[in-house]
Amino acid sequence: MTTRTKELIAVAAILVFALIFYIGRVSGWQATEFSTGTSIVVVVLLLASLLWMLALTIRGRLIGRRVVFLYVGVAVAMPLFMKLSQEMPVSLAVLGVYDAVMELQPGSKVLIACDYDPPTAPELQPMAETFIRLCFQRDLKIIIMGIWPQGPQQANLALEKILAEPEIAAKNLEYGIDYVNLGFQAGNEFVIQRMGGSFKSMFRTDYGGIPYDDLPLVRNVRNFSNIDYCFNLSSGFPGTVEWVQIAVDRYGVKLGAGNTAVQAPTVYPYLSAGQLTGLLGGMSGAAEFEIAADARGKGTKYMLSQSVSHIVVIAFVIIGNVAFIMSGRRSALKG
Amino acid sequence: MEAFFEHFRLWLAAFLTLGIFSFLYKDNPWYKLTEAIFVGISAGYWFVVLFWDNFHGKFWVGAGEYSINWVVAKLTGAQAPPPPDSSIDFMLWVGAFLGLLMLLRLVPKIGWISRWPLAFIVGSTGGLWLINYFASNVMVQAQATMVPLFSSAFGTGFDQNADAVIGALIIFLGTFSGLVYFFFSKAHTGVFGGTARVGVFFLMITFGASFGYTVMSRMSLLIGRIDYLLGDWLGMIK
Amino acid sequence: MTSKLFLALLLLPFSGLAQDDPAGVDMLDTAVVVVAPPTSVIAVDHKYDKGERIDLTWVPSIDDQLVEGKVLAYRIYRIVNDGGPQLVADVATGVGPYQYADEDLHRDSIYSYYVAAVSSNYEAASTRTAPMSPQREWMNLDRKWLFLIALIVGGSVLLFITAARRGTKLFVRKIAGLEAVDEAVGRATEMGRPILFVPGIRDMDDVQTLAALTILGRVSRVIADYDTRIFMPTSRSLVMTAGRETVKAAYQAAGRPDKYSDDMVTYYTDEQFGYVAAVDGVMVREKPATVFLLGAFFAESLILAETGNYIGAIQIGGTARPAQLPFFIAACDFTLIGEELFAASAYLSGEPMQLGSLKGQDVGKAIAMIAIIVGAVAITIGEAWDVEFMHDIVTWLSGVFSTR
Amino acid sequence: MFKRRIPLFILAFVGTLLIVSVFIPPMENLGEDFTLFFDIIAVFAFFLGGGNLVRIHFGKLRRRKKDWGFSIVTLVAFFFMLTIGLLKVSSVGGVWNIPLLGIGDPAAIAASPTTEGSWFQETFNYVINPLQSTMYALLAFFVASASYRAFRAKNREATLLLLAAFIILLGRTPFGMELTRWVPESFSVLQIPNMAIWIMNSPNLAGQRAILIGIGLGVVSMSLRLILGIERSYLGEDRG
Repeated sequence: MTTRTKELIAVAAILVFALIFYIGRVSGWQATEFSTGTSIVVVVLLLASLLWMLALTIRGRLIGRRVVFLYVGVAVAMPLFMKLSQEMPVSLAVLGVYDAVMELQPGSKVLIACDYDPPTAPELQPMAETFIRLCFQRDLKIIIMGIWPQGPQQANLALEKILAEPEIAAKNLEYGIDYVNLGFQAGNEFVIQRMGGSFKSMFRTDYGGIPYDDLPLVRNVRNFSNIDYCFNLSSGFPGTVEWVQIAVDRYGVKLGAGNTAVQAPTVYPYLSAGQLTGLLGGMSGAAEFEIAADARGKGTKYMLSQSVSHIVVIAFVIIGNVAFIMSGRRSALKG
Repeated sequence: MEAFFEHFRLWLAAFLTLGIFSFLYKDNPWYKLTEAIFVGISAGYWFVVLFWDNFHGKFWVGAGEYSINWVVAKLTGAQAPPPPDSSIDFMLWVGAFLGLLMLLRLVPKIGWISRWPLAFIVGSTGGLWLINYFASNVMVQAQATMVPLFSSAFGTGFDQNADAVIGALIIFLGTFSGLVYFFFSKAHTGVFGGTARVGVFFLMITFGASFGYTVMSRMSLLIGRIDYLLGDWLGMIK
Repeated sequence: MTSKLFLALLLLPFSGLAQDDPAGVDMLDTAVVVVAPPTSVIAVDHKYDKGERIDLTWVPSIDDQLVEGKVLAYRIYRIVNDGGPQLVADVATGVGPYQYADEDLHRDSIYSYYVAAVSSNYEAASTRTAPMSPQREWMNLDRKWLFLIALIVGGSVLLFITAARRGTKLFVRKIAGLEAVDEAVGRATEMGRPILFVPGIRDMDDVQTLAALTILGRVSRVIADYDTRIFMPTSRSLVMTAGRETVKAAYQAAGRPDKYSDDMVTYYTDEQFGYVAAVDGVMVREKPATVFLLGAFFAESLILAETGNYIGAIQIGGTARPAQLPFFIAACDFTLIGEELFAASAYLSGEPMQLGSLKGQDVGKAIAMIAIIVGAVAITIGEAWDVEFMHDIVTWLSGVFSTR
Repeated sequence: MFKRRIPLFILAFVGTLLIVSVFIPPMENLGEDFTLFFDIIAVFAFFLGGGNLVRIHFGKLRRRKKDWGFSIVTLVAFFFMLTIGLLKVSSVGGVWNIPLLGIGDPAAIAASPTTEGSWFQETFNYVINPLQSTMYALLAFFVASASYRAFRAKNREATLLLLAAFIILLGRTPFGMELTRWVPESFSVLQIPNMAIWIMNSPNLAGQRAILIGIGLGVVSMSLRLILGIERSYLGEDRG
């Protein structure tokens, strides 16, 4: 059999596999979840194959890149089937956001600034969903905006999902009265600064083109002084740093933030200085927030995958170097 | 119909996702097809965005429409439009004029005129960033490095103090030796070379830190895609 | 007149309440919370601008100083050319200094201001400031040191260039990544494979792209001499245009204008990852022997460098973005770090004038190094032994290096 | 004469003007104006870039070069996107809107092409978005293979890089936290998360500063070479 035939067979197999599961899904198959026993077996297998790679590398045979790729793919996918049973403590940084929301009176206005785009959505989208759900559960009013072009679109995806949930759908929330998406405004941090004077000057219309004054929820919102809490989801510049420097430091806004794991360390100083009421950092922040809000979702699910993927990277660095040092010694002995 | 589109969208995104992933195995027709779609669609996307945002939103609304209306009115003897208000900026014609000169490339005989807008762009980029980079990279960073190496403000206990002193000293030495490494005028020999080598050490630690810092977040992107394939598409996971 | 003004002032707080929405004000609370007005409201022209801004400062209401939370905010009112007062902004209490910058003003209008302390249901207005107009200045004296130091650095670049032109011999140390260029091009020639030049994903308004193009000028000259193929995919139309001019000129200079073709430099798409997908495709299909990755790179740095590594190309990477440098260091054979990227074309040219400009850069580095040493030593002595004189030096130095 | 001198004059004039504008308040918005000009020029330039894309693929098609089939796909995709974007095609609830051709609601002409429900935006959501995210996600695989293959303690410099990277990597996972929990409080600096913070704040900061200062000076010198016309290879002439 030529390689070509094998490849074609593989593609066909993937297609058949996908079709079976797709038809299954449409006809109502349940999602798979590993039992504890299976999960342990899978983890052991993953670890064993790492050891096997270590052994091979020490013997001087570099693992092919396709094998490395396959391993990464499998290692990241497997945990998605597992159930995260271990209890996670909720850190103070995360509780800070949760408590701030719980303290708000029903009817308070919450500004959600979505400053991220699809590539960072795996980390930030679960935060957005949990936060929006929590606000609706608490009967808070939501005003969405973004200084990243795709932020408000991401927010709409989250809104769509949350509004479809039975508990929230039962509230019969209305656009313009209970929540509003003001859309994107170009101008980076200057948008925040101008909003300190007037929201309307920056958002003449909302996302769908409705004039600002025709939206009952924001008609009387002049600037930050009419906002009770602000939550910023950020994956870079402009983002939480700018929100702290302008909205918090100049206009006294109460601000909580959700950041990507990369961004979070740069924001920690603001948390300890009290300029942020709380901070959700990366996937673990999202997971903890879901636990706090008692709504386990994607954050909790992804958490395990993320930990595994991190361990894989660390393991590869170790394998490469252990093998390098050991083979180096051997050649030194020979020489 | 809507139901059909729902299925179509799910399969389309899955097809494209797998097409890109197939590149990890090797270059193949599936990847080539995905790449062709990606290049064609996104090039079109960006032109449309550029056209509406920059040409229409900035030039046409800001100057073009008004000027043309005015000229047409003058030529036809109709009533001229009201005098321009503050939203009209005739300077924008400079940009449009230079843009038109750029298009002269298409005419081989006078194609060399397109070097004018090119010179304009290079001149303005150079001029604009020269002081900006100098101020925010050189001046601000130098100023930020002028910190006390030890001070009563660091704390009273010896260990706190030691931490802070070492930290301050490292920042000072690192910045200094790093700059020595970048010196072009002297060969890296002797004491100078030794300092430059220390500078390289610091640069390497910086690169290591950047690597460790960025790598982790890259992994979460993959999780999102796998979740799409196994969850949203195939429904194997919740 | 005075009495009118007095009356107006008396009524103003209430008119303000009436015309402004009470959104932030809790109307259920019937007891009026009376607060004292802020005092010493001062309006001054903002220095060194084009006459658009007035800065306001005030001393907070006594009630704000005594009871936290009694005064909710300060409202800034502006009166233009004897018109009615307009509410400009609300400034929160309890954060930062009590000040406000009123922007976007006109030089030919006259402005006066007053500030009102706002409680939950009461507004206490201060007296009005004297009418004034913002002033325009022709020189920004805040930036005089920036100007001077930039002049010294720029001047020394020019000085060394002139010196070089007169024939003074200048020494510049070896830069490993650049020494490899000839060899890398030669290798491609030997193997009969093309050279791939990727100028980053930013447009011509990024200095890194300009640096990449200047290097392209030198590299393509070598390529033209060796008669090797070059391929340069770009993600911006302007970069494509400039790239074509550059390569064409190099072929002309090498005396082989007939060998040049526009197909050497092509545009794909502005989309970051669309471009990366295309370049990856080019890499695995054309199998270039040498890959240059020079310019502004973001997340795609590792995707490109790893693919280049996979096809076994010699890679020379370089960018000014510290976050992407480790990926180049890991996957490329040679890496130009930050400043080296900008110095590369001068170095490669080998012309005395160009090398002179590198010398000028070193003067800048020397200034920065001296400033750092003097600053750190002075501040340390000042802090440790509380020497007044040293404190002065530090204050002066950091004033000099402040750019505002 | 015109060919050589005018570009050099424009270069020097514009460059100097922008440098000086920083110090003269009435001119301080000049940089922003020039950015606007740049944006407008970029649109015109796209006719060259997009034209080039079309020309190349048509060429492949005409000459039936290898993989010419994919050229058809690229061309169709490109023109499809141009059409629906420039005409602002949308269909909401089965009703077609092509305002520029007078079909459907004429008010839709004012809407941005990226409004929800427009074909343009739909294509972005369901075609570009998954492609973009997947391409980005490839990084995870390359990160793993680079970690395995390239990050080795080959010499002293590489060892330092590796150590720093390793500590930061560990410091940002719960795993790293557990690993050094036994270290007593008084030596808390030696706990991995604290070491990671220390590396970020001290040696990393120093290295970053040196790089930044170097870049700043590099830009000054390169910009001067460009503005003075010493470096002008991109202007299509070489002094040989």
